[in-house]
Amino acid sequence: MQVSEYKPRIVAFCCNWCSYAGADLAGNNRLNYPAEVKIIRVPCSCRVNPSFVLRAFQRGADGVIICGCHPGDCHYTSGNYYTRRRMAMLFSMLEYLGIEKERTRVEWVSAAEGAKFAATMNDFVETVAALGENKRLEDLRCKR
Amino acid sequence: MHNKDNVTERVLRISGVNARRCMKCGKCSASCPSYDEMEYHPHQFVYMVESGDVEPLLNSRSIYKCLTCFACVDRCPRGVEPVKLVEAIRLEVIREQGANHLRADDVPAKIDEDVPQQLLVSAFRKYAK
Amino acid sequence: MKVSYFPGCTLKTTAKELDAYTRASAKALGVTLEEIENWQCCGGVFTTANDEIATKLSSIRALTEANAKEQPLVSVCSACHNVIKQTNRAMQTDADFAFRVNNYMRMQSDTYTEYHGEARVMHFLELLRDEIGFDKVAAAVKNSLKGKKIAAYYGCLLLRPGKTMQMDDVENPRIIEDLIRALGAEPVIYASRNECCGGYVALDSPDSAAKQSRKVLDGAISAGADLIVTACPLCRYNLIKNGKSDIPVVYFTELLAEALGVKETEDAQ
Amino acid sequence: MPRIGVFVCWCGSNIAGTVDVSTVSEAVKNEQGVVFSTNYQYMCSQSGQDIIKNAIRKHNLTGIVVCSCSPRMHEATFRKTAAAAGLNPYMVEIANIREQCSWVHKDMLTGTQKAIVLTKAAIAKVNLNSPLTPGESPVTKRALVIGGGIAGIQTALDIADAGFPVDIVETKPTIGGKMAQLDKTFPTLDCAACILTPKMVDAAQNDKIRIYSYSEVEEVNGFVGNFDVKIRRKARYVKEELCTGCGLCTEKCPQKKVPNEFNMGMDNRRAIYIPFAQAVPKVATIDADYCTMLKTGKCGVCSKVCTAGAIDYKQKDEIITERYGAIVAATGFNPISMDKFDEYAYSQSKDVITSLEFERLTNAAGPTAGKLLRPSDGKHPHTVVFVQCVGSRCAAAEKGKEYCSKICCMYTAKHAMLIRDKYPDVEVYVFYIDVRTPGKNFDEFYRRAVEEYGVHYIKGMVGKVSPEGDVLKVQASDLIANKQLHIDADLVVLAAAIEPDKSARSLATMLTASMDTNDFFTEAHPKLRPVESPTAGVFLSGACQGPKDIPETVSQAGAAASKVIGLLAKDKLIGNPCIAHSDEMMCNGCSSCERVCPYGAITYVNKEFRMPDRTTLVRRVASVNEAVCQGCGACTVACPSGAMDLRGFTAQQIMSEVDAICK
Repeated sequence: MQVSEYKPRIVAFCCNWCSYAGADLAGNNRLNYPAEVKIIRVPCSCRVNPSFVLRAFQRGADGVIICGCHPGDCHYTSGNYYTRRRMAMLFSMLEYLGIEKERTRVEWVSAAEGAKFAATMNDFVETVAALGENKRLEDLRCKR
Repeated sequence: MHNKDNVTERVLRISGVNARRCMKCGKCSASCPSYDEMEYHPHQFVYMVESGDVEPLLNSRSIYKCLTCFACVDRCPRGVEPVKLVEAIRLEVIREQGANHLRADDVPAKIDEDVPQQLLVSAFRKYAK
Repeated sequence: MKVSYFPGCTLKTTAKELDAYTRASAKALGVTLEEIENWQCCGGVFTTANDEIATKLSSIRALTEANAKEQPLVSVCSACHNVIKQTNRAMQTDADFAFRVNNYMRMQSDTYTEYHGEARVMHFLELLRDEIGFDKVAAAVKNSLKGKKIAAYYGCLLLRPGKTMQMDDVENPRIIEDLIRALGAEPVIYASRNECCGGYVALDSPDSAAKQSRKVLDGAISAGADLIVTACPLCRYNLIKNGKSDIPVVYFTELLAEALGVKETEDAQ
Repeated sequence: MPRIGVFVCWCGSNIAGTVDVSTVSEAVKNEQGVVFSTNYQYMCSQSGQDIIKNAIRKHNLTGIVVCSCSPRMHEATFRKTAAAAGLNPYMVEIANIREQCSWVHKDMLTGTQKAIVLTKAAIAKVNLNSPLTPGESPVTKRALVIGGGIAGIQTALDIADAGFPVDIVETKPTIGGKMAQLDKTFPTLDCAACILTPKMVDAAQNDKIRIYSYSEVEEVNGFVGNFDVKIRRKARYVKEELCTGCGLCTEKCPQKKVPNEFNMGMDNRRAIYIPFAQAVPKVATIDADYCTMLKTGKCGVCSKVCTAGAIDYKQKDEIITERYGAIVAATGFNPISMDKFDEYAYSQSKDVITSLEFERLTNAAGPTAGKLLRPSDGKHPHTVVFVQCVGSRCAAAEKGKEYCSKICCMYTAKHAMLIRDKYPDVEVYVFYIDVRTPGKNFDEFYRRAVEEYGVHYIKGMVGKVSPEGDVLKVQASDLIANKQLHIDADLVVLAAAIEPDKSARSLATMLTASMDTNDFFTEAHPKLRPVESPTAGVFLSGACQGPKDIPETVSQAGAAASKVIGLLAKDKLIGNPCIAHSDEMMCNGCSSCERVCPYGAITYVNKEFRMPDRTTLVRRVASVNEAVCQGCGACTVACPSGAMDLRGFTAQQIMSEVDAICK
């Protein structure tokens, strides 16, 4: 019971062309997912600087997910490939620092995949909730 | 029951062949000089291994007909290397079932005085453990 | 130049002349063949199964010895060359295989140094073409073979698998033809020159091997050849056995020795 | 100090049903910068927009947050509203509290809390917004089409038809490309020349079209709307404006042994030549590699016979520079070399030919005047074997191509049908892996070859072709019958895979257009922008983008033309202001950004900086071409010094959103 009480803080970066539209579609279809997921719109997943992810953890996020167009479908041709490589490196570094790899994720969600967006978020929130709070990187000086 | 999956798996592993790459064009069989000697042809080896149906191959004389000439390897457009499957299946029979296809006792009757060493060592390597 | 030399079992028995003519020709062309010490039989055929270690160790021993001497490893028998070259390639490309081989070899000898296919493996034909040069060979010819129409027979082992052997275009080779030209004779091109002679199947199903050999023989004969040359004792055996006396089949080194004028010398005996 | 207004929309009950809108507008009142906050039933309605406009004016707002539906829905609307009230439209941020809040949560408390957080994030961001103005650049109203095959011709005709001038650059002495070499076309069997040559003439006669034949693009600078292109007009040693195309020189030239590339080398031409009768421009060209006069200075026959005085042995290459608003790549394809497939004996027998050679062999204007004769001995063949997929669908990159060449199934059916139609005595075999005929009337066409013309289609590949005497022994698989077949053929035709023209790679480098691993040009989006390159102002037409047949090429050519027309119709280009920008003081000139930019929008310039001690220092710094940058942001992350940032989505802005969400 205690696990379900706890509400993790999730930051979701969504690219404007595919995943943000996919999230909109989830809304259009009234597909529920937890309110803990807050979306930040970026033009392309490759705009997500690893420092944004670090910042989120520093400020107390419990999980960070980056959503982009499927490989080959990037609006900017190759942005999601950069994302994939950059985040693979970042995530392994984070794991080394003690941030469980389940707290970070890159997913490809197209503008047509409202259902996938909702399912992904449900799954991600559940996974992160099971891990409990992220205390490893949280900077208590930033806490209000 | 004979564990078919294990055999298939072993054949795939020791051959190092990815049978799924096959696009069923038949160029291996079109290139095979021993085609007419075989009951199962090179493309069938690939297909049967891919679908896990190795049993008939283990019991077929076709595995002793392959000349290991590598024509199927060089001409396959997908890099499947059927000869390696034939070899792996033959080894499966020789190793696992101990069924040597060639016995030393039978050799003298088969040879003449000109037979090069090479023929004997090759044949033993191919047909016996 | 000095090279390591792997003769192979057949060259010490039924194919003594292949060995002798090779040595005589090499000497005439200024190449010293240093025979690998205590070489062991290559096994005749390369086993493609990647879990076979023991059958490939004789090649490894020869390769590491040549490598230690910083010499290319030269053989003249197609089968030996094929087995050694394929083994060397496996050492270069299959890390798992190389790991296991190196472990095994280390157990055998304290002085063994890790090997990953560094040695250069050459067929005697490649030595003639790439190191000596066919132009130099041509210049050294004493008895030109002018007027002879000769069919080169490659068989399968010299050329295939092409990715590994890298001797020549697998489907349209020319290295032996170029040698034939260098010796003053006329090469005869026919389609079955890179088809298998029937190989080791000759023991198990002589009939099917005979069919293969016949195809080669008929191809060469109908193309107008007076003579077939080959590099492989098994090819020669199969062709002679199934060719009756339709056409002579000789080793290319015999031809070479003849043209260089060393065939009757002491070196070739 | 920012003065921010917050406008929370009810969207009827769409938002207000799950989000307590007044709580939201109340809760953010004390956020940094907020001076005004309200809610209303329909913010996007006229009266809702009036509320926003009035508040902007009344409260001197410097930024607004509209809490409403998705920005993909109404961001443009509210930006216009802001602009109407005198606020820079990029000072508007949207908090998406409908699609991403009220519609996905059921519970009022949850919805309201989340809406508050989303609003706070938007407020945090808008605090850091700065007014943005889209850049403008002029458009040169002239297009360049590179490649004069059917793709290039059609593109040029369509652009010219819309009234814009267009130049075609073709490396060969004539336009026409591969289609000019074809005999009949599938699936209708109309003659290629009959439908192509009128188009070539149209192009030549159109006063909007200039044809630079025997010319190559040498250098491309600039960007969308303003490309400066250097074109090398190769010396053809014939004055184009004087030559009448009478052809007398090509008959009198004593050098008769030049392989005729138009006939795939199956016959010879002279050293001075006109590629074919309908060539455009119909002008002779001297082949410098073969011309005795050019090589030794002794001959001059062509000059003597030319009554127009058009021969000029002293002609030199000429470089011209032109400015274009748009560039279309239409560089086409070639069959791959058959060197690596000698199991089919292409290099061993003259009677093993490629399909393109076969086209010439059946063409009435070809080396045999259209009669089906074996190249080796000129005899009539009785058995013809076609081999499909030679080099196509081949995983070994050093030999062939992994892709399907797409056109071979259909042209082989055509060839087989043409033979059986003219020579019913000839047996025709087609060896195939799969017959791929998706296309209008395509499968019907293939079935006709089988059912009406009696072509033997055999599933299986050919393993080896052995030339023996004057027959070609074909050893092949019949996979359905599970047999190995041995056929004595008189002629073997190989359906060679096709590959992009070799010139495409250097052209792509000049254009900073991207290519795939096979050297086909990459489209901006594989589904939605198939005729645009990711590089703005560069468009793709025909087989340079991927294997294509004629109908597809023509429709793509038209599509590329319409995109070009759309661009040239503009007087100026208005850019997206949300693009990358480099802080020159921070840039260390490392080139990381340049390497990741998919558009080639970043260049490096040497710039002089005034130092605090009044000395000057020249440093290499990144410079973003605002007309080319599309604003993806890849460079911002690649930049190690933090100099590169993305306007509208700055690192500061995004981090402020992160902070607001994590509070």
